Amino acid sequence: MVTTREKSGVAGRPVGAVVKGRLQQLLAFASLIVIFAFFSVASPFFFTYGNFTAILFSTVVIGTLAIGTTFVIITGGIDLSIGTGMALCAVMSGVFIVNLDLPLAVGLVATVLFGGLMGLVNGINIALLKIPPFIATLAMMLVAEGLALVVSGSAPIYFSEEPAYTKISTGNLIPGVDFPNAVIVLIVVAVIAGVLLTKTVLGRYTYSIGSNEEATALSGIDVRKWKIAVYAFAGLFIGLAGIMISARLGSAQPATGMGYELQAIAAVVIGGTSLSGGKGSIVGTLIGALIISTLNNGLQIMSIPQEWQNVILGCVILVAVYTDILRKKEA
Amino acid sequence: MVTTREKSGVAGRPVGAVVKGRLQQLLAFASLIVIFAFFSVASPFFFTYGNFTAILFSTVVIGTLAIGTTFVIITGGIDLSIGTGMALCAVMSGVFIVNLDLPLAVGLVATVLFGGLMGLVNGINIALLKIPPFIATLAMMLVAEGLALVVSGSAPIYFSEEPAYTKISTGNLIPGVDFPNAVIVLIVVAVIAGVLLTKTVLGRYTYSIGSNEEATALSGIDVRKWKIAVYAFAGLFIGLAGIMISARLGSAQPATGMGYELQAIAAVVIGGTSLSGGKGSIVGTLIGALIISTLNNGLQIMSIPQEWQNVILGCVILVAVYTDILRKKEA
Amino acid sequence: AEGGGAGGGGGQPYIAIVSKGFQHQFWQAVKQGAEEEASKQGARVTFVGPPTEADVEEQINMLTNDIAKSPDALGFAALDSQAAEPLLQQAKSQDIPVIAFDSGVDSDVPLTTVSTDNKAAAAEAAKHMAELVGGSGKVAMVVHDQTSQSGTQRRDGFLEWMEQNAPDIEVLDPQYGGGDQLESANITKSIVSSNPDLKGIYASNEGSAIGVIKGVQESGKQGLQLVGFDSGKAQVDAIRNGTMAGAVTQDPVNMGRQLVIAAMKAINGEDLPETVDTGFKWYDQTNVDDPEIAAVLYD
Amino acid sequence: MTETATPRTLPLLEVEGVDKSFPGVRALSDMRLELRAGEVLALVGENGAGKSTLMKLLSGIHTPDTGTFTLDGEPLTIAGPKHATELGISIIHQEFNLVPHLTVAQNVFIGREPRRARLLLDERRLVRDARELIGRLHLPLDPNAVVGDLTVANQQMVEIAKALSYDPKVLIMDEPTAALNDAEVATLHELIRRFVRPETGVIYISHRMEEIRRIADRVTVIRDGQYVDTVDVAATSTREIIAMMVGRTLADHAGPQGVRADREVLLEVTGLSTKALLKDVTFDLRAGEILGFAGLMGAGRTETARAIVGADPVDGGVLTLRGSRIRIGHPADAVRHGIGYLSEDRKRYGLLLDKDVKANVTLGALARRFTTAGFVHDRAARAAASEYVGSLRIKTPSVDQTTKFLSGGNQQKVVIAKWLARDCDILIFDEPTRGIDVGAKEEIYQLLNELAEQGKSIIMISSELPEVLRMSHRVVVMSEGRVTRILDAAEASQETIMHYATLRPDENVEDAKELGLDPVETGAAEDEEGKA
Ligand SMILES: Nc1ncnc2c1ncn2[C@@H]1O[C@H](COP(=O)(O)OP(=O)(O)OP(=O)(O)O)[C@@H](O)[C@H]1O
Ligand SMILES: Nc1ncnc2c1ncn2[C@@H]1O[C@H](COP(=O)(O)OP(=O)(O)OP(=O)(O)O)[C@@H](O)[C@H]1O
Ligand SMILES: [Mg+2]
Ligand SMILES: [Mg+2]
Repeated sequence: MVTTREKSGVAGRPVGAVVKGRLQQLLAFASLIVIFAFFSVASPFFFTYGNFTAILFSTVVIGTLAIGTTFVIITGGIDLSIGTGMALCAVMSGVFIVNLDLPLAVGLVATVLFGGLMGLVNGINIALLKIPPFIATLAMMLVAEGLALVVSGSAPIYFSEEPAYTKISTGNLIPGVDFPNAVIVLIVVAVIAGVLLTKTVLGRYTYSIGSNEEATALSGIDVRKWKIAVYAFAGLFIGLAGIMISARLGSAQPATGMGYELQAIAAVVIGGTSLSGGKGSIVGTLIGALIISTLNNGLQIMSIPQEWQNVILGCVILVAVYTDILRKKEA
Repeated sequence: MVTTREKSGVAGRPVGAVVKGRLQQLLAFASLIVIFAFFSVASPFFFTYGNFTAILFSTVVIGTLAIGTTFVIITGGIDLSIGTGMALCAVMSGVFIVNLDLPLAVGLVATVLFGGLMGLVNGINIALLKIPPFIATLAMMLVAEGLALVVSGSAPIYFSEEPAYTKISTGNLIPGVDFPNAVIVLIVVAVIAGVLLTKTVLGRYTYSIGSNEEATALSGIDVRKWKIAVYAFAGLFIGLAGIMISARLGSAQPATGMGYELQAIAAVVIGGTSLSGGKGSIVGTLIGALIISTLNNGLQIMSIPQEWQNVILGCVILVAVYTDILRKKEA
Repeated sequence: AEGGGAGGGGGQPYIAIVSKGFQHQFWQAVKQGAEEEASKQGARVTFVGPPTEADVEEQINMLTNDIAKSPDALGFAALDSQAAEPLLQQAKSQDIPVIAFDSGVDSDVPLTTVSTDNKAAAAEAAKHMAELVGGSGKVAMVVHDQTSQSGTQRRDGFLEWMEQNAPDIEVLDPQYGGGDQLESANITKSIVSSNPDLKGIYASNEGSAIGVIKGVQESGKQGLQLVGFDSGKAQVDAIRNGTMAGAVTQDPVNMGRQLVIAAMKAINGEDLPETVDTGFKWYDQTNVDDPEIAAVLYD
Repeated sequence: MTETATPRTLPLLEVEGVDKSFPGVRALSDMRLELRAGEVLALVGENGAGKSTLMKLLSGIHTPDTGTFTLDGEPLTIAGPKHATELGISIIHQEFNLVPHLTVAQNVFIGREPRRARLLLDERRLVRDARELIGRLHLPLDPNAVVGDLTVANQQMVEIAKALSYDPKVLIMDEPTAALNDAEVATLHELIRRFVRPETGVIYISHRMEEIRRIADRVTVIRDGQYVDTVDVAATSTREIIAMMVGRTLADHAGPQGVRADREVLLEVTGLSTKALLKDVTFDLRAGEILGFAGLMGAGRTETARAIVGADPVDGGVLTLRGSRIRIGHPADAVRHGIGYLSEDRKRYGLLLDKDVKANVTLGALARRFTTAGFVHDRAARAAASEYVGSLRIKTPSVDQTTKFLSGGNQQKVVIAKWLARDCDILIFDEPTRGIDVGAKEEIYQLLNELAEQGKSIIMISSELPEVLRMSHRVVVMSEGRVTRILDAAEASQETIMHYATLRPDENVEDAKELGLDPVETGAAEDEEGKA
């Protein structure tokens, strides 16, 4: 029914609601688990430790971008500049570390901050100049796409002289265990983001702005300031994603990145965050990103012809989201 | 500071307001005119009849897609499937006209209806299954991308035997005047869409749904039915765009289309339609599409190095939209 | 090597091919050649590639996934050699023979490289262009990509030949259309209208070529010398009817075939030459119907 | 208002010579106001008189064109909402300003969250503080409930809690009781009495005169954006106040006289049930009848209406219209059968706020009355809209005014106009006079009577018992999702209605066995566990 009005009562929820909430989140894994189970049965190559890490590894870049974007989308905004922005950050990382030969740590921090700077510009355009987020970040997407080529001279920057750089992604921090650092980075970042979103003022105002911007402003909160903060914060993840992708590839590829924004946003939305703002979670986003990467992996492992892979991917996403909707309706 | 504050109502109306409204619409051309004037001064090759028709011609495909999408966006939805969907429609046009050798008119109608069918499926997924538009049309985007390859066998379908087909786009209906049919098609379609949006029940409900879906439903309007209608209607434009692009190229290219959706949505949003629904216009969309294609054309004509073109494009879009916002604030 | 690919075809050798692209005609032709040869030899192939040649990470994911299937041999066209090196080492450690194709992979893992020299092919196109415009005047380039190897080599091969051999020809800054026909057509029209004295346009792949042909037709400009790259029906038609002067084509179908042949040899432990050159050919109105040319054209 | 120990003469807040214009509207001109320390000052005026605008000036949402404010003798400029609260001026808005996705506690303390470090929230303390505040105010709220899930009345409670949490000197309440029933109003008044101390004051806006008599010390009357007078409530009759408000004396109107047994039964509702609340709701509606619905908040009156029109999923039940069974799955079906529903929450379910008055008035009737072959007759639509603006005396510069710029009461009239334009045989009016001024209320009553005279049937859900008693031919009384009694006009009185409205299911022999399933009960039980 169109107009179902959700209600819960005066008399309330504490225990019931919280338990129910947890349960729902667990159930959100349902689609992912079904997909996993299916591929495990369908192919002997799927259910292996090596393939699990492969799936996780392939989730890192999109996952990192998606986590940052989750904040933006919860405010009711959108960020299209994350894909090419990531390429620009990767190039900047090359400039800092290879061309300028800065110490690794300095270069990394500078790259992440550069991402934050891009986000800051987005935030200012959106919050102060009142340019719609779609336009502001679309413009940034174009600018970043061009600048990545300009700065790099349209050629990849190689980190061959910086073996420690690629270790950030491909190394194994845990000795003896074949578990790529990149995945550890993703997990750490996700935990930090999760804490920030649920336990801090930044997170609270992120939800609040997305839920009712006007009421938030009337409550004396400087919405402009916090919006800028959110975009700048999300920008840090663009910088980090730039590091993660170039560390994995051993080079900064200036032309890459276009299309990543759509994938990252898709991960966020599949994870249950509403594009109209006000609700969403980091766990959901990670599940969304994992659903996409597991499907990509599994379909290829099953040797489905590539032209059919997208068709199936599309249908499975539909079904996954639809069952999620049904589940929530019943819960 | 908050949105309500001192917002200029379009008050005090009947006569004054209408004139003012017209004036505003005219002024919306302002950015476009400034861009035009700039290029005319900057390059002797810009301000020529041939180049004007070139700009118009290059607006046709994006413009057609953008017009359909305007309806969808006014309802508060989005359609990501228009790009690859267009490719699929082009392929279907090839199947109908070349492979099945149907009469031209029949093939054209079938193609447009096929686009409508895709839109219908989107509409059903969104209105009945309650799948968020972003996800539903993202899935359709993937499915269409795959199906275009499957149906065409991953090879272009050529219309070499159908000279009349390419005439739809490149021919000159007006004898003696070098004015491509494609542009005429765009204009006719825009006028029809404009009339439908402003003068018919479909258009009114499109706005109402985008403004407040629940209130519209409670007013006794079958929102599900009308939403499906809007997506199906927008789908017709996908079909038409498929015809226009394949007629221009003389072949149906199955791998094309990705990225067109973002351009079309950008045209709509630059044209003043709000992604949160409830307002927008066809004229605005056309202006938005023209701004993009004029910038692309002009920057090339001026022989700006391509890596800088995107940077400039991004900045100009920002400035254009920002001045539009300022103008509206003052008006 | 042990047989048995994923799901069925018991005993059939399985060759996994990770290409630089998928949807585009060139890669579809490679795929077609590989599949034909595989069915002839009783092998099974899968063929995957990222949507654009900028999607390096996606290609790495695809390579990872294919290695996970423990194929009997791996065909690989690297978008970036360095990014793939750890995976190639992994393949080596799993005793999966790797055959490089299209462009060289900068690594000692591949047993052989089935390739084509993009630069030389582009130089060939430049040579014909110089002849066609009579050794002087303005020439424009519509290139499909400014970062991928095929894009840069086909651009640089053309530019370098011109620089060295035709000093009187002014080559305009390359414009990039992403291989998208429509975008390339729009770019072409801008070039034509802003350069009234233009004499020729070079297009670096099939999509660019179709775009250039369309753009020139629509602009109504006569007498431009168009030189293309790759084949495909639209381009071949344009050459037949004189709209386009000629084009260089590589032989992607053969590349696919040679790739599978080399892979089968590797599986059977036979020796392989260091490189297999699949070559390129210039074709124009005069020779387009010659059997050896017709054989390398794909559409 | 009772213990008049301190002399209430010190001016706490003064407004002098304030002008405020919006494009096309002169909302206030030369406005005056004086709030004394320790008093409750009522502010009354017709819909669109400028009450909310004045309050928005005081709370920093709008800035005045001219004029001065004085607080405690100090001249004062109010820079914004935050500044206003810092100065000690708190407002409860007529239209809520809550964040729907956040909980009650989070809403109450938004912007002032207790923190453990600069950025880290202390959620436990937040909930504890909220619980403490809510307890102190005796409000029936759960601090962890999500605000968007609450009923209008409870959202109003959240607004109240939030405003009081600032511990203000001046508390402004813009129609705080519009969404409340009598018991809740009593709670609120209790709250106000406790709030008023010698150093604080309350500005209280309401259209309900009896409330004003109960709570206010003085009343300021404004009309058309201009100051009329300020009088002592005790020394002035309601009739006089109303006369100052509307600028004329209103005549009393007679209401309907009782059961219309002579008329055919138009709609029969049998055994209507929903998963959430309703149990076996059965009643019938006759042609030309006004059927009142009374009950406490949460009794299920709105739920019944929404179930009938197909806005909420129904679990069971049969609808019979003119003797034949009908099925309704969507409000569109209901309207097609001639059943219209005017929601109690106009902002959310009633209006296209960013569209003009014309679009709103003609929305429901568009396809029926204003189109041929799908094309809209703009001129006819405009004419019709203008007609309703005139006949309902909707205060708006024109039919092209964006609805969100109308005053609350006038917005309500726009929704009513929409249903009049659609011309349904059965109209379900849920709290139709919410936020409507005394004069306009009379007009609406008259309108309902006229509609009934024409043979239309009306279900009138109202939380104002006098209104129900005055208007209804019969009264359906509901309690906790059930119909406990259907009273004829003759037997209906405040006492009988309240008796049946508070009748609990366990006193109802038939339903006693279902007691355990009652949502209210389970909810309360969970709450207890939560505290333990
Ligand atoms: N204690 C409660 N627990 C859960 N839900 C409740 C509770 N009280 C009320 N509700 C919900 O709020 C709604 C209140 O019912 P409804 O709106 O139909 O009542 P009403 O009689 O119209 O009262 P009013 O509109 O004055 O609040 C019901 O749909 C019910 O689901
Ligand atoms: N933002 C605005 N833009 C334009 N006009 C406005 C705006 N706000 C209020 N008005 C107009 O100012 C006048 C006073 O409105 P206000 O809301 O103060 O009335 P009110 O006395 O509170 O009425 P009600 O009893 O209906 O709530 C109305 O005519 C209204 O339409
Ligand atoms: Mg008001
Ligand atoms: Mg109610």
